[in-house]
Amino acid sequence: MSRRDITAVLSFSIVAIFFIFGALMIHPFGAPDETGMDDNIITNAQTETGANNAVTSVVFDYRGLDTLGETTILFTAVAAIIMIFRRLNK
Amino acid sequence: MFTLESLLETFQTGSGFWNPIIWVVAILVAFLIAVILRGFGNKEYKKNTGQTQAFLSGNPEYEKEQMHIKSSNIYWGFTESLKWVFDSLKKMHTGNVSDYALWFVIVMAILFVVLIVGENLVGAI
Amino acid sequence: MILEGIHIILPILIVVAAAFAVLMKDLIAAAIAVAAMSLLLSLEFYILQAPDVAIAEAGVGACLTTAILVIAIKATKRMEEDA
Amino acid sequence: MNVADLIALLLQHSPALIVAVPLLGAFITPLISRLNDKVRNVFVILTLGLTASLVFLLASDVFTGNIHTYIFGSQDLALPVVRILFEVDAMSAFMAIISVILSLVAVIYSWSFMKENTGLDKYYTLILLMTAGMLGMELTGDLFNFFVFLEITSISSAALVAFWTNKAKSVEAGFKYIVISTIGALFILFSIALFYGQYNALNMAMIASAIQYTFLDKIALVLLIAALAMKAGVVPMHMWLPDAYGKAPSSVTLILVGATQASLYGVFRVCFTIYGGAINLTPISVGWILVILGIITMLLGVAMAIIQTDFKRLIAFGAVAEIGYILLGIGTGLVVMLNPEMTATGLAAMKGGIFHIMNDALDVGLLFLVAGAIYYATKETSLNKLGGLARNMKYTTVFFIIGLLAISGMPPMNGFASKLLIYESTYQLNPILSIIAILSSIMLLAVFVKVFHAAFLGPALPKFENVKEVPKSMLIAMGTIATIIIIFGLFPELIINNIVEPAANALVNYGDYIREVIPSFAGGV
Amino acid sequence: MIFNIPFIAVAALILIGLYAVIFKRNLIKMVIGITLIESGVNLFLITLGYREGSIAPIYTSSPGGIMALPVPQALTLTSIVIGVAVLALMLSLVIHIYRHYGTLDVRKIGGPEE
Amino acid sequence: MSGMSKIVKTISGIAFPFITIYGLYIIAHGHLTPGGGFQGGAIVASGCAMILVSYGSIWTMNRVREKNLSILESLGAVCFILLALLGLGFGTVFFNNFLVGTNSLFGVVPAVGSGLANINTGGVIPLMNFAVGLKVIVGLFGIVLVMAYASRTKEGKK
Repeated sequence: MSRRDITAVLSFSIVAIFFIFGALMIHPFGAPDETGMDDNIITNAQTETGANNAVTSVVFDYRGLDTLGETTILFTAVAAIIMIFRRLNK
Repeated sequence: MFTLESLLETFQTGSGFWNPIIWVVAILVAFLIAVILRGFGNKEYKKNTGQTQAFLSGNPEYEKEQMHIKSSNIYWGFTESLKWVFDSLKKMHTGNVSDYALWFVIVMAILFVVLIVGENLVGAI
Repeated sequence: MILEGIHIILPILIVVAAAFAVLMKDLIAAAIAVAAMSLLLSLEFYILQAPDVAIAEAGVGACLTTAILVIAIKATKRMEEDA
Repeated sequence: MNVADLIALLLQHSPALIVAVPLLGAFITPLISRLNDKVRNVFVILTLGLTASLVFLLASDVFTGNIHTYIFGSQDLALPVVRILFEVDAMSAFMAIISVILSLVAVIYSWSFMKENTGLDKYYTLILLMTAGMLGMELTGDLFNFFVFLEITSISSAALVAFWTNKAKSVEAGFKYIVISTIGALFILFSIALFYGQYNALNMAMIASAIQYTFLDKIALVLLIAALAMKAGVVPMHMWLPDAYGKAPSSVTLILVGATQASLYGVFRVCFTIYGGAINLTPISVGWILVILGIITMLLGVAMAIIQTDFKRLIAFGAVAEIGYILLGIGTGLVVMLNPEMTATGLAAMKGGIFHIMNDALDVGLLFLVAGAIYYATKETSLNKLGGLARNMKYTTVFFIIGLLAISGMPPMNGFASKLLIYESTYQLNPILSIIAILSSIMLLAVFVKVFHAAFLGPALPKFENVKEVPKSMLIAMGTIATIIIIFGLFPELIINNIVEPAANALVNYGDYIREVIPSFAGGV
Repeated sequence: MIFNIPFIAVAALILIGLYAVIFKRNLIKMVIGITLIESGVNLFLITLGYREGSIAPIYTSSPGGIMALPVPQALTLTSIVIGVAVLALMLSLVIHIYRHYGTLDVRKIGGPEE
Repeated sequence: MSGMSKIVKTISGIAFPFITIYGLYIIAHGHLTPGGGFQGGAIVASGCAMILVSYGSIWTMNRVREKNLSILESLGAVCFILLALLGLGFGTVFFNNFLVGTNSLFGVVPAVGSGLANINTGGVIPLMNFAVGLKVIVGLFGIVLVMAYASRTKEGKK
């Protein structure tokens, strides 16, 4: 093993220990501690947005700017790929 | 908010001050002195005579390319004497993406140890 | 009880599929393993009461990601070189 | 409706419009570029000009001490905050000004610089998208939204780094950049999820008011600092930066400087605002981590710059060193923030650090533009092959001298004012810090004097006999930045009092930022 | 009850992905590793939003009862599309790198600069 | 990539309309049932990708052209952002759901807690679904098409 591998394994295992420890420290599966924001959305989604699907009302109404960002990312990716595969000489 | 006086105000740094206008005036004065000094010698300078030629102890002039000091020759002594530092630094920059990601993981590990383990140790003491 | 069993088994299967995706020497096989992992992930999302995400993950993760990966592998090299 | 009403309306909606205008422009650019090249260029410049004027309008209001909130989709702020909201304080406005100036200059510069290339409609589209991404990162008050804009910025900038696809090194640099920034962004998303799992909130102010500094919060802090510092090019995670800066077209590099600084802004926002209340719970200060990272960054950046032979790569290492100064200044502010005896020192350090963000963007940007101009004129970037260019490129030489003096902190340029503040305040924290800072500043001067000698001085080389001065649009772009540098250098008091001090206060008084959303919040200095 | 196995699976997915990025030499394997990290984060978000015995947050034809949290699902939708966009861009760059260097080995491309 | 055998072409030709209609259904009912612009768009894009694989990228490129895709995509994005800006114009702020409660197009508000599937609800959400759907179909298909077309020949080291 080279020096790089030893360093890599060492730091990787430290990070791994903390991640696994974090997974055990988080709230028990299926019982989130705080749900205030989401309960608010579930209660009000139908009257405020008129949509029966609460997820869609979050995607397009409560967090509409994220969706705009997401479509922008797709647009960016398409523009980037067309640009990367463009013909180079006029 | 914006007045003519505010332009000329002196900038207090807490333990001193800094006024660029005064500095510029001082620089201008120094420049003026330099111009005057230059004026003394300038009378004897004649164009298109032997004065403008490069004089290398009588040897013929080198090619332009050879006369130009390359950038890697500047500070040669400095870099040569600290070669071990620069060599190890160069070795760090492998140009390999995996290594870049590895540095990220190493920093993460160090910060984990310092911020979480170290903090508990300090707290225990 | 059955649901709890599924909650235990599916994550383990996902991790196994992910490990296969990393360990396979044949890149096409790795791409298929990624697709399998995405499919299992979408099943897990469905079990976790997220049908919206399940549909998206099945469409994007299992179909389009694999297509893009296969296109890229065909344009480059199929086998991973040995160290 | 008279003009005053219209301006008030524009001011009210400006946070949304600042992001929406460049986005809309980016979506329309592919349609417009079918008409004519010139029309497209004018359209892009106009779009960015409109954005810039909106930013200045918003900033002029924010710098008087107000904090603007803009809630998307609803007028009233209901608690708990379910909607995305933009929260603009003086620090955000300060960063937005930098980003928009850099983008505008870059677009003017690319008019001539990129003329010979194909695929320019996509190039301009991506530049607009990148600008929108940076502005969104700086204005937003919502963590997930921050991540989305971060991704927009990194995808578009990675594609732009790889713009010259016929060069192997460019493509490689683009790939490195996208891999590194994606890993960073994914860990940022992971820590956002950690916050969400504990506090059921995505809004920065809500998280900041609820934070308790649990074990998971510490993990999130480590992930956020490491990932954002990597995106900002902090040593030892800076290695993508010289590759990307060195291989991208110069106009793109200019905006990349803005993008890295937006990530740096993320570090400060996390340390000061989100963990602001939790800072006094830690025995080991996060501020010291920033200070140490800053010192390492400074030294390594300068040391690597000395041995570089490629023009743009050298400047990139100089840029790394400059980031160290910013971290040193603001880290010092964070260290002494809670110590009542040293508050004045802390504020001076913060002022220096924040002013240096602006100076770094301008100085490094100007040097990159000069490097691009030399590449345009000679098709050469290796310093060993350049020489004697001052004879043919007079204006460029003058701009280079201005940039050289500014980046190495020579009076009376702007770099001196901010570095002076940093030296003085760090001296009171620990004299060794300021000695190292001064030393690396001297070395930076040495590095750039070497560049000046190698590229501009020396005998007239026969191969550069036919080199001409670069076209007007590039000169205008460089001249704009040089003018700003000189103005900032001559009147530092004006800038610091009106722009920098509000920004420093906005970071220090994090309680105001939180109280704007949650009025019942009691903490804060 | 089930020892937070889904959360441990999240940590395992992220670590496997990180392992692929750091130790694998093939560029496409690195890209696959990044996809795995992203899947792990997505799974984490959805797992955070799950409540024991809940139903999907959709009123149409729902019998009523407690609902799963909708916000993480919306975030995951965004994250999935971001993931595919990034993946496509990375693979296009990989194709170009292969055209220039004729190899996918991360040690053979690039190398130290000057 | 050249095309596949005739059997594959025929089968995919038959399956394509069904996939498309299913995807469009998912888009249109996004505010009522699981699904929406992204999910439906991803499904239609997968159907298009299937056609691309079975008929070959050259055949597809001759009929579609990336320029047209680019324009369609811009249109989808512009529609989405204009819908958001209309919220600023008609209503009050950016991204305001200005159609809800007007009882006109998609403006009906369902009773609280009711599971009735009335398609005429949701305000601007269905319109945004369509804009995003168009965007996602064209975007994802465009990515696959451009990548497949550009890498159709295996080029080695230059």
